[in-house]
Amino acid sequence: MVFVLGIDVGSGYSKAVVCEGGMVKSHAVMPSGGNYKDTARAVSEKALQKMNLSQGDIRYTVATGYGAGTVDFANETVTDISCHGAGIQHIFPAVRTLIDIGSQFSRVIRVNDEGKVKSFIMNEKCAGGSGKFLQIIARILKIGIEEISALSLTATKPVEFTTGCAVFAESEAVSRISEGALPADILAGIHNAMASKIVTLVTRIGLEERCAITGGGAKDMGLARTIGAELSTEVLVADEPQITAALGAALLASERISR
Amino acid sequence: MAEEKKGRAVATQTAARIPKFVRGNLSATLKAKEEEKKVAKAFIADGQDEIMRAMDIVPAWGESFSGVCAAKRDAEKYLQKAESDNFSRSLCTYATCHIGFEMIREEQGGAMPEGAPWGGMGRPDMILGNGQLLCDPRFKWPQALQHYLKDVPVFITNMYYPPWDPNTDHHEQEKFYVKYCTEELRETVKFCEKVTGKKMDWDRLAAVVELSDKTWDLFVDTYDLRKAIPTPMDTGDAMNTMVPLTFNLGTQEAYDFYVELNSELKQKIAGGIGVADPEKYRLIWAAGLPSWFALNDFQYFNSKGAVFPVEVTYRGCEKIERLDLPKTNDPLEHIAWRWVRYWTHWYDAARKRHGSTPKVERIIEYIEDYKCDGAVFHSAFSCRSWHAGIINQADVLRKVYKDIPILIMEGDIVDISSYNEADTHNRIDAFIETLEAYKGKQKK
Amino acid sequence: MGDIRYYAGVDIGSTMTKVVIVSDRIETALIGPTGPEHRKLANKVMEDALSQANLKFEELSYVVATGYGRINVPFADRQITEITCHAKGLHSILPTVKTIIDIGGQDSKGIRIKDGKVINFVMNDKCAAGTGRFLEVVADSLGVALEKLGEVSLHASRATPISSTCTVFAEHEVVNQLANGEPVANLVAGVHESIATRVYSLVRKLQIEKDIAVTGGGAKNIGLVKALGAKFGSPVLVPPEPLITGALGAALLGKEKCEKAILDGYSPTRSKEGLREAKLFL
Amino acid sequence: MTGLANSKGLETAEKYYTQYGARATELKKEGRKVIGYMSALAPVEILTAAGVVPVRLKGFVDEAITKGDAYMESIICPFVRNAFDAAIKGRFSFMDGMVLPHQCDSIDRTNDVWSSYLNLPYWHFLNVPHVTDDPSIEFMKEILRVFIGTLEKFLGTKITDAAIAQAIKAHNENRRLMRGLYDLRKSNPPLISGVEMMKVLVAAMSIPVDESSALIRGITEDVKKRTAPADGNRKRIMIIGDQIDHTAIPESIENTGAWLVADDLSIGGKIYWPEVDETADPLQGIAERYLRKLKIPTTFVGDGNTYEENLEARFGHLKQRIAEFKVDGAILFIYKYCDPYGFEVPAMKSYIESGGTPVLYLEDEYSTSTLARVKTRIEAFLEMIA
Ligand SMILES: Nc1ncnc2c1ncn2[C@@H]1O[C@H](COP(=O)(O)OP(=O)(O)O)[C@@H](O)[C@H]1O
Ligand SMILES: Nc1ncnc2c1ncn2[C@@H]1O[C@H](COP(=O)(O)OP(=O)(O)O)[C@@H](O)[C@H]1O
Ligand code: SF4
Ligand code: SF4
Ligand code: SF4
Repeated sequence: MVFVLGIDVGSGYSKAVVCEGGMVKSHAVMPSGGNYKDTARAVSEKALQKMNLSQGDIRYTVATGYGAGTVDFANETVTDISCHGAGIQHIFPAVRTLIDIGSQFSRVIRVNDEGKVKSFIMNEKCAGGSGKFLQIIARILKIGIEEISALSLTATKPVEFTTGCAVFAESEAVSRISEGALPADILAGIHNAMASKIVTLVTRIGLEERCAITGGGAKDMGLARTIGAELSTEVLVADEPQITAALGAALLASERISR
Repeated sequence: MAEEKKGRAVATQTAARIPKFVRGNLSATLKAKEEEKKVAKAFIADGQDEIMRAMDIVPAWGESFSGVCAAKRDAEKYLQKAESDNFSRSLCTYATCHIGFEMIREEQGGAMPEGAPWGGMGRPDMILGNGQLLCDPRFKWPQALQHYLKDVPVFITNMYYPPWDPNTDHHEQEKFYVKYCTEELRETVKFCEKVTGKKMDWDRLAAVVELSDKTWDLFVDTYDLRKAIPTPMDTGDAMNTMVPLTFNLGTQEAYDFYVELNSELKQKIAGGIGVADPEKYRLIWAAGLPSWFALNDFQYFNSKGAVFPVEVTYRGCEKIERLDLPKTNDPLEHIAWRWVRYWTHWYDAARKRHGSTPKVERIIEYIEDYKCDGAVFHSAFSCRSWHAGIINQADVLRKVYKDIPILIMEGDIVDISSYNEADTHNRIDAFIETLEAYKGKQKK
Repeated sequence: MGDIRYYAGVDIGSTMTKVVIVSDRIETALIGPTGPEHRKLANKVMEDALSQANLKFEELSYVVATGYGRINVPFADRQITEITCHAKGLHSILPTVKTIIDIGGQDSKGIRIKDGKVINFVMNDKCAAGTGRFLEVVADSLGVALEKLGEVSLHASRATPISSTCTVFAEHEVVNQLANGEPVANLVAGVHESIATRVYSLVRKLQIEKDIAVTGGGAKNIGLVKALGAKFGSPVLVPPEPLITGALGAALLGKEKCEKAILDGYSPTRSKEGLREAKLFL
Repeated sequence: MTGLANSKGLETAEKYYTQYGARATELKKEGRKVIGYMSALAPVEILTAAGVVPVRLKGFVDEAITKGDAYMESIICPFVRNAFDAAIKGRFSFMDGMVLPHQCDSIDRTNDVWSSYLNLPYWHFLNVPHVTDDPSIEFMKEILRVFIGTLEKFLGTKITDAAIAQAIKAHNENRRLMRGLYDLRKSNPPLISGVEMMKVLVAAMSIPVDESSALIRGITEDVKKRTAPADGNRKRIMIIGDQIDHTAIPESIENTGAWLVADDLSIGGKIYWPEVDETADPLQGIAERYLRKLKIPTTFVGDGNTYEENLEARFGHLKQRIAEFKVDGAILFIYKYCDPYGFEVPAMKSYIESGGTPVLYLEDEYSTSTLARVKTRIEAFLEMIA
C-alpha cells in the first residue's frame, strides 16, 4: 500500500488529506494559528493517526497554501490554485468554474476537463470580499462560524451594508443589531455584500458551467445559495469543501509517484 | 529604463548602457544653462521630439524622472509632498512625484532637493504638453505644475487621431485629422521660437525627422529578432532598451544604440543563447507600464522558464513602410501622418474580425508573430490611460481569438505602497502552472 | 440651584461614550464603552456622570452631543461635530496648540486651529487602516491589553515593518511574525509606525504648525504618540485625559452658546425630551 | 421649504427626478428615438435638431455597483462606474443609441467597454479636442459634421442648418430661463432651495428642450410667488464639481443649517451660463461654445501670458458667481480617480481662498455609503465658517 499526503496550510485553516490509490483515506482540519510550521505537523499527524500511520509511511507529500513554504517535510510545493483544480476534478469532474472562498482571498478558477487551471482571478489588497468577513461577523453575533449557514437561511429582510470594509462592517453590524435587526438578516446582508464582489470576479473571468464553490466559505450554504442566485446557475458544493486543495495536493502527490 | 536598487541583471550588454542614457538626459537638463539652451518639461510619445531636437531644446522628461525615483524606491517623499497640497493619491503618480519634487525645489529657493536621484532634473524654461488622446495628465500636469513654477510658460498642443468605431471608415477622416495635427505642430514651433528666440531651421528638422524614421525602422527590425526561439531578449530588458526610442528620438545616439543592440541580438541568436534556459513559455506583455520598483519580477518569470519576447508597452513605432505614408515636403505634415497612421493602423484588421478592437488586434498579431502561449497585463491604479479597459481587452481577446492563459496583475508604476512581493510571486507561480497545463493540453 | 449653571457634553464615539459636565470648572468627566450592548445606553453614562456630580438632569442648562453617534441623542439640545468640539476642548486645555491629531476608533483626523477655532481639517478614508480600530485588533491578536500597547512598544529593539495596508491582512501578518519569533514589542512598535505613517500623510495636507497635540483614544498610547512625534519631527503634546476633549469641547460650546443667549436677553431653551435611551446610528 | 407656496412644476420635476427617464420612455412609446449622452460636452443642439430625445446619463447614488465592476476597472472615476453600472442593469433601457464625448480618461478609455457591452443600435464617440485655439475650432466643426453624418444615417433623415439654428435658439432660451430661476436664489434666504434646484436640474436633462423650458417657466412663476420667511442667518454655500446629480449632498448641506445657493456643476452652472452664438454657420457657434465658453477642466483654458491671466481665464467665473450669489463658503466635491479635476484642486482652492471665501475640498466616492462621513465634514466646515 502506498500512501501519499497533501497538506494545505491556509492563512486561516490547515488541512491534511491522506490518500491511497487515488482514494481519500482520512483528513483533518485545524486552525492555522500563528505557527504554520507546527500546525502543519500537527494537522498531518492528526490525519495520519486516524489511519494509524506515521510520516514514515508516506511516500510523497505535496504542500500547498499560503504557508506551504514552512512545511519542511514536504517533497514539493504546488500553488493552491492548481491544487484546487486537481481536487475539484476528482470530486466533480464536470466542473469548469470554481469559486474558492478562503479566509484572505476569494478566487475564481477556470479549469479544463483534466482539472488543469485555464485561468484564475482573485480579490486584491482588501479583505472586503473574503471569508474573514464571515469570521468577524460570527464573532459579533456571538455564534460559531458553523452556525452561520443554517441561521442565514432563515433571513427575511437582509440588512443592507453600506461599507465594504470588513472591519467597519463589524461596527455597522453592531449598530444594526442595536436597532433591532435580526442576526439572520445581518448574515444575509453580509452574504449579499460578499456575493456581489465574488460574482464580479466570476463575470470578469467568464462563467463556464458547471460551477462549484470550495474553500471554507463553501460550508456556508447561505453564501453558496446567494452566489448561485446571483449567477443564476446551480452551484455544486462538496461534502467537505474546505479540504479540496489538500485533496488536490494529495492527488498530485500520487501522480508524482506513479510517474 | 532605470537602474534600480537591487540591480536587475540585464540579459543583453547593450541594455546595460541604458542607465548612461538616462543619466545623460537628466544631466543635459542641468547643464543646459551653461550651454545656453532652453529646457522644456515634455512628455514622451507626444509627437514633439523632433521639434525639440531640431531647435536644441533640452527635454526634461517627467516620466523618466519619476520612473528613476520609483526604481530607486525613493518616490515616497515627493508623492507625499504633492499629497500635502491636496493632490490625490489616485492621480497619475508620474505627475505627482514630479510635481512634489518641483514643489520642494521651489520652496528651497531653487536649490536641488537633497538626495534627488542622479543629481535631479533641471528647472524647465517652458512646459510642453499635448491634449492628445493618450491621457489627461498630458495637459493637466503642465497646468498644475505652473501653479508652482508661475513664471514658466505652458503650451499645450492637440494631436488627435480618429477614434475607433467599427461602423465608420476612419480613412475618410484622416485628412482633416492630419491637417489639424500639422497646424497644431506649427503652433508648437511658433511657441518654441518665441521662448528660445531662435527660428526653426526647417532643413534640420527634415533631417531629424528622416533620422527618426530610420530609427523607427531599425527599432522594429531589431525587436523582430526577438521572434527567435529561444528569444534573445525579454521585456525586462525592453523596459530599458526602449529609452533611446522613447526619450532620445531624433538623435544619432539613439540610432547607433539600436545598431549595437541589433548585432548583439544576432550574435545571441547565432549562439542559441536565450533569456531563459530552458525556455518553456513565451508570453506577451499585453498592456501596462511596469512597476518600476519591481522590475525584478521579470527575472522571477525568467527563473520559471517564462520569457516575454514581445510587449505592447513602449513599442511606440511601426515600420514606416507599413504605415504607407503619403508623400509630403513638410516635415510637420510628415510627423502628423506618421502619428495618425501609427495610432490607427490596426483599425482595418479590427474591422475585419467581428467584435474585435484595434488594441486586441495588435495583441493577436504579436501573439501569432512571436508564438506566445499566454498574456500578462499590468493594471496600474494611478494611470487610466494604459490601464483602464484591460478587462475588456482580455475579454475580447478570449472571445474573438483563443482562450489563452491570461494574468492581470494589479499594482502601480511609482507608488510602492500597494506592492507585496510574496503575493506577486504567488500569483506568478499559479500562472506558470496554468501555462503548464495549457501547453500540456495543446500537445495532445 | 443657585446661580451656578451646568452644561454637559456627550461624545458618542464608535468605541467609547464620554460625558463631561462643566460649570465654571470641570465638574465631572466619565467614560463608558459604546460596545454592542451599550449602544443605546448613552443615557446611562450620562446618569452616572450626573450622580457623580450630584446633579439632576433637569439642572443642566444645555446639553451638546458630538461624535459619530451624535445624530440621534434625544436628550441633547444640539449636535456639533467632533471636529469643532475637539478643537474647543483641546484649546481650553492646551492653548498653544495649532495642529491637532485625533485618533479615534473609526476615524483619524487632522485639525488646524487658530484662536480656538477650526481653520482647516482632514479626515481619513473609509478604511480601518490608520485608525484606533487597528490598535484594538492588534492588541486582541497579540494578547496584549489595549492600555499596555504603548508601554510594551517602548521595549522594542526595532519596529518590525508591516507591509499590508489592510487591517485584516496586517493582523495576520503580525500573528505570523509572532510565530516566527519576532518579539511582541517590535511588532507593536511596527504597528504604531504603520499607523503613524498613515496619519502623517493624512495630516500633512494641512499646513502643519506647532504646537502639535494628539487627542482621542490613540493619544492614550505612549508608543503611538512617540511614533507620531518622530514622523512629525517635533514632540507632540498630550492632554491629561485625551479621551474627553471632544465631550469637554461640546460642554464648553454649550456653555458659550447659553451665556451668549443670556447676554442677548434670551433664556436658553432646553429640549423637551427627558433623559432617555438614544436611538443611535443612521 | 416649509411655509412656502407649493408648485405643480416642482412636483413634475420631483417625478422626473425620482423616475429618471420616465418622459423618455413615454416619448419612445410614441415613436420617438432616444439618444443618451454623457457629459456637458455633448452638443445637445444637434440632438434636438435631429428630432431625437436627448437624455443625459446619470448615476444612482444610493445603488451599489454590482454589475459594472465585472467589465470596468475600479480605477475609473466612481461617477462613470456608477452610470455604467446603471446602464448595464438596464436603467436606461429606453435608449436607442448613445453619444460619448471625449471628456476625460475615465470616459475616453472606457469607450470600448460601453459600446461592446451595451450593444446599442447607434453609437458615437465624439472626439472633442482639449485645446481651444483656432485650428481646434475648425477641427471641432469637422467632428461635428462626422457626428451629424452618422446620426443622419441612423435616423434616415437630414439634419438641416435651419433645424440646428432653431435648436440653438431653443437651447439658448432654455439656458436663459434656467438662469432666471437661479436668480431667485440670490435673495436671502433663497426662494428655492438647493435640494429643489437639484431636482429641477436633473429633470431638465431628461426631457426635450421645449418641455424643459415650459417646466422651468412654470416653476419660476410659482417660486416667485413665495415669500421667504425671515431666516437670514444661514450660511450660503456654493458647490463645485463635475456631475453631481443627486440630492444627497445638497441635503447634507441644507439639513445642517445652510443654504446651497449656487453651483458650478456640469449639470448646472457650468452649462446654463454659456450660450451658443447665432452664427451664419451654426456649427461655428456650437464649436465656440463647447470649446471656449464652457469652463470645464477638460478643455485647456488659458493661453494667457502670465499664470495670473491663466487663472482668471480658468476660474474667473467662480469669483463672479461667488459675488453675485453672496457665497460664504465653497465646497469642492471631486470624485476619486478624476485626473482633470484632481490636478486642478490646489490652484482652484487657493484662487477661491484668495478672494476670502473658505473652501472645503472633499474627494469622495459616488455613493451614499460614505455619506455619513461626508456629512460630518460638511457640518464641521459649516461650524468652522460660522
Ligand atoms: N462552517 C463554516 N461555515 C461558514 N464559513 C466557514 C465555515 N468554516 C470555515 N468557514 C470560512 O472559511 C474560511 C476559511 O476557509 P479556508 O478555505 O480554510 O481558507 P484558508 O485556506 O485561506 O485558511 C474562514 O474565513 C471562514 O470564513
Ligand atoms: N487606555 C487606552 N490605551 C490605549 N489606547 C486606547 C485606550 N483607550 C482607548 N484606546 C484607543 O482609542 C480608540 C477609541 O478612541 P476614541 O477617541 O474614544 O474613539 P471614538 O470617539 O471613535 O469612540 C480605541 O480604538 C483604542 O484604539
Ligand atoms: S477597507 Fe477594511 S478590509 Fe479593506 S483594506 Fe481597509 S481595513 Fe482592510
Ligand atoms: S500615460 Fe499614464 S503614466 Fe503616463 S502621464 Fe499619462 S496618466 Fe501618467
Ligand atoms: S468626474 Fe472627472 S473623471 Fe469622472 S467623468 Fe467627470 S471629468 Fe471624467
